[in-house]
Amino acid sequence: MKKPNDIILRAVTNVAVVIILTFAVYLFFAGHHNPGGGFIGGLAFAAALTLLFLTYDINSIRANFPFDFKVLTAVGVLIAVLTGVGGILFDQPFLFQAFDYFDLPIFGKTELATAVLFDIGVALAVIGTAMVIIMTISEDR
Amino acid sequence: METIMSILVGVLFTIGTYLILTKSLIRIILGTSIISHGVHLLILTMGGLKSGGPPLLGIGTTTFTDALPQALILTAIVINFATTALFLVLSYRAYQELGTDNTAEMRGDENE
Amino acid sequence: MNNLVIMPIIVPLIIGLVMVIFRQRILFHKIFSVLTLIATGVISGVLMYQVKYDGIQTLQLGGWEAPFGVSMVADMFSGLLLLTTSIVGLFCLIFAFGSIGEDRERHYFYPLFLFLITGVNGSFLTGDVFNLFVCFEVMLISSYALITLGGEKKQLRESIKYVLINLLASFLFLVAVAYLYSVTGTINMAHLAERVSEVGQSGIITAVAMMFLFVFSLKAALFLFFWLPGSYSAPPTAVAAIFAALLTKVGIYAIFRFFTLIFHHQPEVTHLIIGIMAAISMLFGAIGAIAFNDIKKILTYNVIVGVGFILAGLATYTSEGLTGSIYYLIHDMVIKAVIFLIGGVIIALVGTSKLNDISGLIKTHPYLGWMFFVVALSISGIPPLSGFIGKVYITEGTFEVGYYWLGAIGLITSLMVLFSVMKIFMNSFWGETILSEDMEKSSTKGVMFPIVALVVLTIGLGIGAEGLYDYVNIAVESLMNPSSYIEAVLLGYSD
Amino acid sequence: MIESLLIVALCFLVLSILAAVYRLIKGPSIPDRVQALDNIGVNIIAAIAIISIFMRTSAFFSVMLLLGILSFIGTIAFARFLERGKVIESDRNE
Amino acid sequence: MNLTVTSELGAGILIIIGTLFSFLSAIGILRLPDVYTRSHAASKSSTIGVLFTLIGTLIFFLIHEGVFSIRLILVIFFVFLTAPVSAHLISRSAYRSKVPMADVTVQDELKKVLVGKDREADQSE
Amino acid sequence: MTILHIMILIPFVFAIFVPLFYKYFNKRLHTGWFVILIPIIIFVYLLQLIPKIASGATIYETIPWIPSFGINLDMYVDGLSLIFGLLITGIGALVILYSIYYLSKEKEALHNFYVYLLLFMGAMLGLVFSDNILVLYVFWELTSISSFLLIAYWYEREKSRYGAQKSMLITIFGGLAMLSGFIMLSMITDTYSIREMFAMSETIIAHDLFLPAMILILLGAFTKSAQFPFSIWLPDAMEAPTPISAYLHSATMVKAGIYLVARLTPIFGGTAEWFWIISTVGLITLLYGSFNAVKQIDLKGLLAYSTISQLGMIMSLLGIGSAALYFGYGNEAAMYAAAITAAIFHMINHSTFKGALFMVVGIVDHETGTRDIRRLGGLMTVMPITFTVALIGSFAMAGLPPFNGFLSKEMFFASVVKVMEMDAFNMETLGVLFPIIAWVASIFTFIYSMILVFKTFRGKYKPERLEKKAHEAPIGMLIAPIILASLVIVIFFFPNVIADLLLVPAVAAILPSLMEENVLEIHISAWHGFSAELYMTIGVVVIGTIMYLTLKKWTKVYRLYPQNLTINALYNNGLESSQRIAASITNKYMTGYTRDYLAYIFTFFVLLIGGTLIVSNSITIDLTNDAPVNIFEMAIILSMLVAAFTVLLAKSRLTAIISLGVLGYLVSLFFVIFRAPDLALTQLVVETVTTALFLLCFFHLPKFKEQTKKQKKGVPFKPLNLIISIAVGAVVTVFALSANGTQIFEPIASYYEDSYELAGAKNIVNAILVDFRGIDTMLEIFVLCIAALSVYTMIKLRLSRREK
Repeated sequence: MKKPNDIILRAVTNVAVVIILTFAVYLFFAGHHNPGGGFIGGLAFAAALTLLFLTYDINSIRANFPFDFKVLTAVGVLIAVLTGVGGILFDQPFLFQAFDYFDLPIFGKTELATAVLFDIGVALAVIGTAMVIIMTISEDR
Repeated sequence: METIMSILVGVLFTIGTYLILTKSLIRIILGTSIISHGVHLLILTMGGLKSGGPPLLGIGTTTFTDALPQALILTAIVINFATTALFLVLSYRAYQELGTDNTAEMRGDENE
Repeated sequence: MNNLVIMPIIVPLIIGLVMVIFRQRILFHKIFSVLTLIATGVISGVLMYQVKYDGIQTLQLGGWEAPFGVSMVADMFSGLLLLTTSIVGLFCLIFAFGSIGEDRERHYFYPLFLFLITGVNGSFLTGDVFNLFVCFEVMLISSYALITLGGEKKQLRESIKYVLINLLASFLFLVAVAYLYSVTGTINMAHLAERVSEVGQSGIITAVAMMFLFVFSLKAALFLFFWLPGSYSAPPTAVAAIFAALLTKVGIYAIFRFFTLIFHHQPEVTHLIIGIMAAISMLFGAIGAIAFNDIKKILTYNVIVGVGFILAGLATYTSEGLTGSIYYLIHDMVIKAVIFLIGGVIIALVGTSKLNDISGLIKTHPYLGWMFFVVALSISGIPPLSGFIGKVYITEGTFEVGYYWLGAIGLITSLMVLFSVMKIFMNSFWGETILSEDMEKSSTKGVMFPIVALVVLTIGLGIGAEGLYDYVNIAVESLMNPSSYIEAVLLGYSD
Repeated sequence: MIESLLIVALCFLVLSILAAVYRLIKGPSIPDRVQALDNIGVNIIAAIAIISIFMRTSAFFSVMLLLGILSFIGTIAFARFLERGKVIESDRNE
Repeated sequence: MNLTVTSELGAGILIIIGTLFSFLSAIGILRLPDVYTRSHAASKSSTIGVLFTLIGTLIFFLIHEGVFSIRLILVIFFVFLTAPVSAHLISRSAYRSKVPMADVTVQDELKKVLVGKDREADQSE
Repeated sequence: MTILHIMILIPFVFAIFVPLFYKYFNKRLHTGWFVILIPIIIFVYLLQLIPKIASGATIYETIPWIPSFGINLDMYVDGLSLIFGLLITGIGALVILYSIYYLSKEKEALHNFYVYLLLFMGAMLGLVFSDNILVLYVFWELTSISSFLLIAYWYEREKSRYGAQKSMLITIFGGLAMLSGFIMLSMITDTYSIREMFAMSETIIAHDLFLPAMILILLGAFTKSAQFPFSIWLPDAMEAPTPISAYLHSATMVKAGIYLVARLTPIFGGTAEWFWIISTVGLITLLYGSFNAVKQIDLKGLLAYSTISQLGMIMSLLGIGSAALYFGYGNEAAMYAAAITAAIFHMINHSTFKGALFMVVGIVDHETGTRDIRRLGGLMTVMPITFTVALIGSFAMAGLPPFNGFLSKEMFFASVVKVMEMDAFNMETLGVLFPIIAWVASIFTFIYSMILVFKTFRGKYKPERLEKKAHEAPIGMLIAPIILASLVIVIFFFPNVIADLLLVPAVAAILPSLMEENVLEIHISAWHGFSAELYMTIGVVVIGTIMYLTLKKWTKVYRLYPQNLTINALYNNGLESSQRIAASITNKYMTGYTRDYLAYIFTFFVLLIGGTLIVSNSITIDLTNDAPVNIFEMAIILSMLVAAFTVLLAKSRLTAIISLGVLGYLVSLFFVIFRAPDLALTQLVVETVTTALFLLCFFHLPKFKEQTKKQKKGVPFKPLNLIISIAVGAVVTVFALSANGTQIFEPIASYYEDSYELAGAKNIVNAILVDFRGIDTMLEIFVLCIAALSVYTMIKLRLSRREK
């Protein structure tokens, strides 16, 4: 059978993915003060990847993301947990989150919080999970 | 609003329950999804509706809706997503192995 | 603040995750899973020691004071359960070394096992209703993974029922949390307890209590046990054993926690309902246990009887009943694990679980046989094995509050239990030996150690019941006087 | 004054959504229903915009954008499924 | 009449127009005979509708609240970018899954191109 | 750890080493020779206690076991327990001696045998010496267990297993009943010590729980002592090796019930209930056992029923004797105390002659290969010594002089005659039954005793019907029965030695009040004039002889009784049908069909929660605090309902999924309306990903069509399901409304509104998620991680496919 060509779709996808990825990063960082956060950011990121999968196929995308998403998930959770463990090392309760305001050269007054680290873990775990599930199911035949 | 939402939740539960009680695995999963919507709306309703602005401090409002139920629902949604995904895969694996998606045919026999 | 309280949760979690990252190193998995369980065991031991001498240990996660943050609370009751979990888990794990097979090992068996322990430990430690839900989910989803691991027909078929019913239970849990939050405005257990005792247990609060009872009953297989017989007979032996030992216990723990800490103001209503449900589970479980000539079925129905019996002690809401329950709970965890392990070994040896096809194993496997015998006696509370003290005190509790019917059912069903397990013993170990050693489907090599250890434990728990007394007594006292728990968590906070 | 305008606008939107829901039930084909879903998504974007004005908050802009993205992805997924039966391919050159 | 009020009015009118378009497309969705024609209504006019609504919102927030939201622009852009593609894909999948055309259709030009090329079994049920 | 404790625990400790002895020495030396040391040592130890106990002293030693619960090894030696201790060890030693010759060291699994035996011995010693009722119960169950093991010693035999199971079920049932009785007792008295309970007898009798506690404890005693109708296990227990039958099932274990009744007489005695229950049950058992013994064709069966009957007799004597406590003191009491004396005395006698008889039967079985009375006969000439022993035993059992049975039988008759005259407990009307039953039963006893000895040893010798060529047993095997037989005679001639040394302290232990009065004087004599009891004995002999000679004519009477109405048949049918019924009950509700389980669960949900709401009267619907609703929201709700119904009614799965997607979008719209931007975002993404997953999985899943081809409707209509689901929905709604109407407390949420100061975050929801309740989020992503792993393994690991 003749495969339907996806020229239009691909063209749009290439643009859309960039927008989505940017938006995902935005959502991730906005989380602290605005709607968003690690979870949503991660899932939006995963949505972008899903869009790529939809438009192209898994193998060609995978060539660009050559790591095991299961490991990514585990690493994500591990980061989140270890952020918590950090509190213990400083004789604080588990999951103690520190934040403070710093004057950084370019960004001006910036808030740095360990919660961001925690959120990175969340995002990684979410991306990993979504990808593992989607890819495993798709590869099954 | 709360009253109407309660009724809506009740109807969602009714539909979900009915679907869960059918034989087809897909319908059962659909049923669980509908119930999960019901549950999330219920938690939100039970936390009180529209009693203030969105729980964001930066946007100028002074009263906020109860943020705790929202956080709880968020966690619940995610966990529900995980279990739904698992259940979906489980059902299709079961279908692959057992050759049926009819739970009435999954009773299990004595000779195993 | 005591960071040790969180350790039983995060140690297996972290180690399990590291194992996921280093997936192919099976030996590393084995060594570290054992070390982890030993570590959680030691930690729980230390916690128990601290509770004994310094009172209830709490940890406000992130430093947020209760009731706003999530509290982790280790009292003696949780401590005992934690320790037992570690021990039982350890031996089931060692059993798995010799029986689970490389395929499953390569597919994250050990991490998933540790994750299950994480969830169980979390449920025992948390002092927050919603966090309890999350911990339940951790435990449940690991159990889903473990029950399906291998993808055999029966596993998939039974896990559909298991997953579906637990999914439903989770939804209803959330519904219950929603109602609870609406009525009381808090989800911290200690704060709840304080608020509920402040206004008394009015009608709507009782209804919320019933809602939680319903949810936990689904998990604990208290009366709502329909999912249990199938799903516990599906997975490999080591998994079935840890399920039988731990999963229902978490539900039981939750019922205990809620109905001693929060909803204890109307025991003549709420606890009576628990008692009725316990009686029905004991009866139906025992009926199921004597009905079949199939090892797996007999054993799984026995799990239900155990659940009913433990909760019969709670139903009395007397310190005797609770003492008995805690003793019996610990006993039940050990004994269910070991009886499932031995049952699994028998099935593996002969390749069938039908009693009519098994006979005379004692000739070839005397040690296994006698251990099964001891366990069979222990499971029905024959003295001086571990079930005895529990049985006596639960019965005494039921008599004390006048629930003679409940005590009677407990004793009668224990006879039925004895009958059912002795049926296994007499049919499979006694009789003509029909299977020579080289005809066997597998061997007992490498799986005997955990069984021996657990059998020794059940004997030790019976004869050395005194050793536990101090701890059980502290646990009972803090269950009967929730104010110590409330004070330890809230530190005087009041609204 | 703008409130009354907005309410009228919302009514229009509701009618559109209802119409799409009607199409959702009625079908008759699956693409019709996917179309309806897509349409509902777009209408909800509009509705959220109006609600944002009601509440005088910009908190929901992200929701709108995300809805736009996701409704697109959803539609593509459906279309793929309808065309191929398989949403994601491991290797399209097979 | 100051700027705020004018802008409010302007935004309101834009929004009304937008929703009207949406409403029109809804009528189209209801009334048109087959999926292909309905797709036309659903994508085009409702895209216009949402465009107007969003611009109205943008203006309102720009003037009234002093917020210029990149996200709103992005929404507009994104909807414009994707709506046609969606419509295209839906129509194509409809055609490929042999959804019948309305009786009034005069001519099926694609038929010649694709005729004789058997397709995979109809997945659409 | 005192010597007493060591003596009690030594069998257990030694049992551990028996397998070692067996392993290393059995080839050279029969393991029994090691084991026999234990009972001898203990016997000697107990013997040297006799003078001390006879002088009225008691020994009390304790070591803690579970002191916090008051469960300690409180060991107490008085007259009663001493007799039992001597019996256990004395007979035990003889039985082991006998077994050394009876059980071949080559063929038998002797290590098992002796381990069980030692276990039993220790348990029995513990039972009789324990003062703590819970410890007593512990040992009580241990005797049941060891008896179970010993009965099934030849576990390959179906009948052994059957007998073992039966005895276990019945005795453990009794044990559990007893346990609950004990628990009640301890609740009344707040102690576990039997001696302390003596002092509280009046409190106990006045308590509400007195009757249930007593009956439950008696159930234990009756099952153990094989009293009617629990006696059915004893005949089947004869599948055990004969030494065991001699030891457990006639001499010691079955007397545990007797011991218990005697032991508790000071607590319960003197009440009408105690008197009536025990004496009636005893008499019925006496009659039932003796009557059934006559028709037995298996020698051991005959002995089993004879044991039942004798136990009944002892029991009834204890019952009658308990009246002594009613009178408290004085001569009247002393009169009934004689019954107690008779009971203890007969118990000793019974152990001697029945032990001897069992061993004789064992010898016959061993030497001829059969125990079937119809095949035996004429062994007198072949086995003269055995015959002599059998004769002595049987005559003692029949109550003939000059054997000890005569003495105790006379005392028994005397007691039942005396009790007629008692003016308490309504004896004036029913009392006359006592001697009649006793007398009739004694006739049967006489008959079966004759059957035992004469059918086996007289008559025609039929070697062709025997399995082996019969000859006299080896001397080693004969030693034990000869010792017992000589005891039978010795006791007849010197009964008062026993009376002074053992009986007086024992009766004193049972009737402490009499001891203080000093009216207790026991003098046993073979001749006490022409009294009623002597006439009764003469009557028994005369009528018994006549009936024995005309045995064949009247044994047909037995066949009139339908076989399937015997208690045994009831037990068998009961066991079988209980399994069948259990299976049918369980299969009825455990259908394996998920829908059924869910239906039960939902129904229970509705009943429990709905019921609680209604009963506790907590349905309140309060609309005053409701947030306003506008038309737009109503329309969205309408759309949601429509979408939900579309999911329900969809004929194709895609329609359902699309509708579900719509539903999800609308839910997130609600999240927007309810000011929850984070939720709306999450809901949207999750909804889309879920939809994508559905689509992905649909590739592998069947369509709706395939199963609903026949019916036009999408989803099958089931009224019951509909009712259940509507009820569930209704309960959820009503509960929600009520919960919303009764918000008792302020939510704790206002605290989080300071999130910027506290956690540096302006998004409160996010602050809660990552900071205030960070653990939830941590575990939540952990759940995701596990789900991912699980999905991966579920798809990748397929063991069933690999096997193919």
